[in-house]
Amino acid sequence: MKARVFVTLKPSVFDPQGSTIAEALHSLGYQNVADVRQGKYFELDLDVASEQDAEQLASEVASRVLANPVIESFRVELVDAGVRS
Amino acid sequence: MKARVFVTLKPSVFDPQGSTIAEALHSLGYQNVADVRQGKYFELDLDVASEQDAEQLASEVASRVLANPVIESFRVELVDAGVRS
Amino acid sequence: MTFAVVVFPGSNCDHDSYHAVRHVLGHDARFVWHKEASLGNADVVILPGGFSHGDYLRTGAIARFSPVMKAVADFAAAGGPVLGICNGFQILLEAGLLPGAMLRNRDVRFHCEHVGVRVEQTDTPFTARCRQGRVLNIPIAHGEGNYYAPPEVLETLERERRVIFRYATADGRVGPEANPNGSLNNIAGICNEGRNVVGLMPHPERACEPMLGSTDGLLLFESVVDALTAGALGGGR
Amino acid sequence: MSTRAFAPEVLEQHGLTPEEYDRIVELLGREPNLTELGMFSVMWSEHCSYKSSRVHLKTLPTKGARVLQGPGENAGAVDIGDGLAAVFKIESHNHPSFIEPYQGAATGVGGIIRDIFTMGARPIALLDSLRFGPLTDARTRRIVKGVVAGIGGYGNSIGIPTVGGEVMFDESYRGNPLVNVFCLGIAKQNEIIRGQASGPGNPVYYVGAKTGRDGIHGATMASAEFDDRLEEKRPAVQVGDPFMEKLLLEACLELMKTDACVGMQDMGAAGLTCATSETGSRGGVGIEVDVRLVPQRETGMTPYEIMLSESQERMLIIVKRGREAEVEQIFEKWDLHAVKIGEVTADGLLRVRDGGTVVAEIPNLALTDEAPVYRRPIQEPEGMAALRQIPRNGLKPLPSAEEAFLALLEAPTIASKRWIYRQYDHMVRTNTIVLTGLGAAVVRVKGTNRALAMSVDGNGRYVYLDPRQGARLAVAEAARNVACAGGLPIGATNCLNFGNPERPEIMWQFAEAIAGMGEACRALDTPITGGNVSLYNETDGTAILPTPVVGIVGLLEDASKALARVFPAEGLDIVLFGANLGELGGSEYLLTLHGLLRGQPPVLDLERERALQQLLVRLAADGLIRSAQDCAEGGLAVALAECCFDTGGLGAAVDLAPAASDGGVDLVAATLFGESASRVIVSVEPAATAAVLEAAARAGVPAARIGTTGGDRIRIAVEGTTVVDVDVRQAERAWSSAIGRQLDTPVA
Ligand SMILES: Nc1ncnc2c1ncn2[C@@H]1O[C@H](COP(=O)(O)OP(=O)(O)O)[C@@H](O)[C@H]1O
Ligand SMILES: [Mg+2]
Repeated sequence: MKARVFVTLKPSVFDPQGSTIAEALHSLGYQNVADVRQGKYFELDLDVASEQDAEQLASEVASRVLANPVIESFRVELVDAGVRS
Repeated sequence: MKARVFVTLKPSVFDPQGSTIAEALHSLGYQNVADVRQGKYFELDLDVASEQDAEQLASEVASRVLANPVIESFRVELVDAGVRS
Repeated sequence: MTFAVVVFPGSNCDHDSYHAVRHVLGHDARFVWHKEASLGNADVVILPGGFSHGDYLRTGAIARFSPVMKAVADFAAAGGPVLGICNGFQILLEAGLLPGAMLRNRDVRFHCEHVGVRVEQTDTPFTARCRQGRVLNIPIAHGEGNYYAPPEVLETLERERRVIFRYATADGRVGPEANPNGSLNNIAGICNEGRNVVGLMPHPERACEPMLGSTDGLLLFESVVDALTAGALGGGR
Repeated sequence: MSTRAFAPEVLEQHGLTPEEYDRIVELLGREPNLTELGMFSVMWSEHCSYKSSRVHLKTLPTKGARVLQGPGENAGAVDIGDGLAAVFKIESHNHPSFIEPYQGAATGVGGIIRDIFTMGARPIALLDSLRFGPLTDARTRRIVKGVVAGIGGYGNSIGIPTVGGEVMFDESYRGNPLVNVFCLGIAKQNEIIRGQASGPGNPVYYVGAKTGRDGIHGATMASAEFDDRLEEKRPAVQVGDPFMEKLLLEACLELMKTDACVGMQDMGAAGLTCATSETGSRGGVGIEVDVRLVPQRETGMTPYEIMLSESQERMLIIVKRGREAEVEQIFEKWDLHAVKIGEVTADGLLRVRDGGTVVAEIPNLALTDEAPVYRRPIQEPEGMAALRQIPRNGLKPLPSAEEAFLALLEAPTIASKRWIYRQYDHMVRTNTIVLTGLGAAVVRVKGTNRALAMSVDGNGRYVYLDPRQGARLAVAEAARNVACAGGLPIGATNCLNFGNPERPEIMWQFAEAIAGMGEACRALDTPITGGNVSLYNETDGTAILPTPVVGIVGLLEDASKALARVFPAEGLDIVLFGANLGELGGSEYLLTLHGLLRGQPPVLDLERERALQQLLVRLAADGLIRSAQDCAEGGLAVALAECCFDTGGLGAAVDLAPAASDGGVDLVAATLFGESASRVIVSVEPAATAAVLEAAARAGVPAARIGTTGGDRIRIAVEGTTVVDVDVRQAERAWSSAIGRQLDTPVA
């Protein structure tokens, strides 16, 4: 089973990368890209039987390893689930 | 309008970050995370009128700037569209 | 001889290249700000190391859009010698002046240390003074020097003898034990089809004085002076 | 005062006592409003006001012939000749590094770099002093990896080499790691800029990153502007932006080449409040700013938030009136926008406007010089005398000397730190002439013949067992490291990491340590030019080992005379300077092999120490010795091994006289692993040995030829009996891979 994890800086945390990219885009003439925030994106291959297990495992891994809850938040999406719904 | 851009390494390209994380997870006892691939995730704030414009702008920015076609591929998702569908 | 050292916001080895050229090699060096459209009367162009635009997004990804890069491309197209060091190499890759791309080091850590760099080809302006197969002792300092190119590109590079430097042991063996970052085929540096644009991850400008532990890097700068003096290259102006 | 405008909880959330509040009212002649209360709370915090430490810090020697700038400015400065100054300081970022190791460490680096270029100096070197819990702990490993990556991430990117540092591991740092970073820059003496405002009417500029709600602490209270989503709104950890700081650094240094700038200060702790009030009070003037003009990253920020924000990478610059356009142009070139937010006034007040309304008005001095000063109670902890005894019968059966030797080489505190410094660009700027690896870092000063040697040291174990002695030893070791490179120690800075000062036992440690540090700095002629105090380093009521970290800067008149640390060739004589007293108190040996932190730290005769250091500097300058390495943790045996490592397998054979005393443990162990101070192993061409021994005798430094270099084994004998005989490469493998191996071992 596959899961996707999105890790983003909390909205209040400054994202220097995103704002540098936004500025670069402005100087390239993309004025209408008002803002950019950069995050991380993980695709996990999980050896588990059920969607529930997948969800739980992905969330645990995300909160323990992939994200630092002090500055980041994360979201988990099951790939098959997404397709099915 | 908001767009999300996912940038991932092409499947044929070795992902040092993903495999380091996978190893770390194994040593923490998460044997059932078979594989990890790490990518980038961008949230763009777009000053455009239509979904079509948003889609086009995001794709252009992604292919010209956000992704390097030698090693990466990307996918664009409109946030509102996603909600509406 | 005049060397142009291009300065991008975030370049940080610009002064080191300048110092090596001007104070060690004894030639003229000038800084060229990335917003400039012209390289002036430069005979050689150096894209120095550093973290242009913080290396945010990808190494070299934003710098390639700088106005000066059009001038660098023209200079290269006219046959002028261009040397990209570390971040400069990464910018050349992003700009398409050299093929391939950089990935994070295999162990995802930054490496700063002296390594062995074997000279594979001597028919470029930057290696003319070297003996083929000689192993130079030069430092690396990068987190993303893991060279990648798709198989067909890699094959072309090898066939056209465009791999100029490879990581090697002190006695010249090329293998995984000498590879600090996971680069394909132990590639440390390559050149373009015209052989006048050379990019490498190691820092020759850090190995130009005995006090710094090695003078092997000076060979690259001396080479280009030889090449230009011999008139072997087309004018890049 | 019976009724106060704020509830007790509000004061408590601001870290102010009722008495402190009453003093504020007295200084203002009225009750403060909330914004003013916030400004007082940050400026009167321990971190900004040094209220618990000040009375003790005052006793430190801060003057000397070479001192150009002592404590009180953004950094200290010493004269290094040729009209140049070395500007340096050390700072801690302990707590943030525990919460978010990468960003906490990274922003710590950013902060100390700003302190240096604020003075008009170009930063050329960083060193880091780190303390972590045991590597067997999973969380510690994450912290180690994150902190090291963060220091590298910031320093490498901005292009300032991290040329050295030190790290020790101890249980007490498990819940409270220490991340101290030292930075040194070079300035022309006549171009040093101070953090002072002057000239009423001069404009005050804000440059750098926009202001967000980061790092605003304290107040969760009784006011409509704070709601329950506070945590979310106000992250406690900031994200560093080395790229922005690189631009700021270059732009500020370019600005200082003009004479348009009157004063400059970075916005670090206490942000805009600190930068405005300190520049104002140092210059004896007032400052007026309008928070509406401050560039903001978020919407709806209150004056309170803007004045207290600790967003990174921001500078406050006071400019000469009439030179505005020139200044703005320099910043534009670097894609930075300098914004005028106010001006200097004559009235000594810090006046904060929000457009047309005055939202705060406080005498600058009330925020700075008039901050409270406490002489906190001091009490020696119980049981110190017992702690200083090594129990004679509690010791485990002794492993062989050779086993102990190999075990020590793998102890993380002793093992090679290559896993760490390889992640730091330690060569950028091409000044690093003694590569990181052992002992002090040496950086040449381009444009002169000179070089600077630098070292940071501070063994918390010694300080724990005897704070006064431990601090003296920290100064001596840092200075000795510098002297071993051939540098004459000329100046010092310190970072004082201690527990909760409200506990009399901690305050005792602090006071004793300062006293010891002062003695040593006076004796070694290394005045303290600045530093940092970090208190409240505790978790769950247990304090860290008291850890004063000392940074010493040394001067080499001739860079080409910098001494190697390792043996450069075979067939050299090995000479030991100093007396081997066999002191095992507080040693790595006792801790690693017996699990004991006990005993009396080594004795230290400061006169002798100074004689030794001067001898080393002289011998280096005269080219009479080929290498020098001091004996520290692990004693003589470990120091000898270090002289053989990184040489490609060059060995050595020595025969030692037994140590003078066995510390009640074991004579061979005491001889090999005792940590007596003031000892250095040097290598000498045999033809020069007589001259070296004679010079030592004249200097009053005990010296003896103990062996020769050569072969591929480390052989140590005590009175003719071989006790260690190991292959150099085998020992080196164990030593060099230990930290990486321990970090990667799976955790059960
Ligand atoms: N945290 C660190 N950062 C950078 N370099 C370090 C660090 N810790 C140790 N080093 C380097 O490793 C070498 C050995 O350090 P240390 O064991 O303290 O030896 P010494 O007592 O000889 O200074 C020194 O060159 C030192 O600068
Ligand atoms: Mg030491």
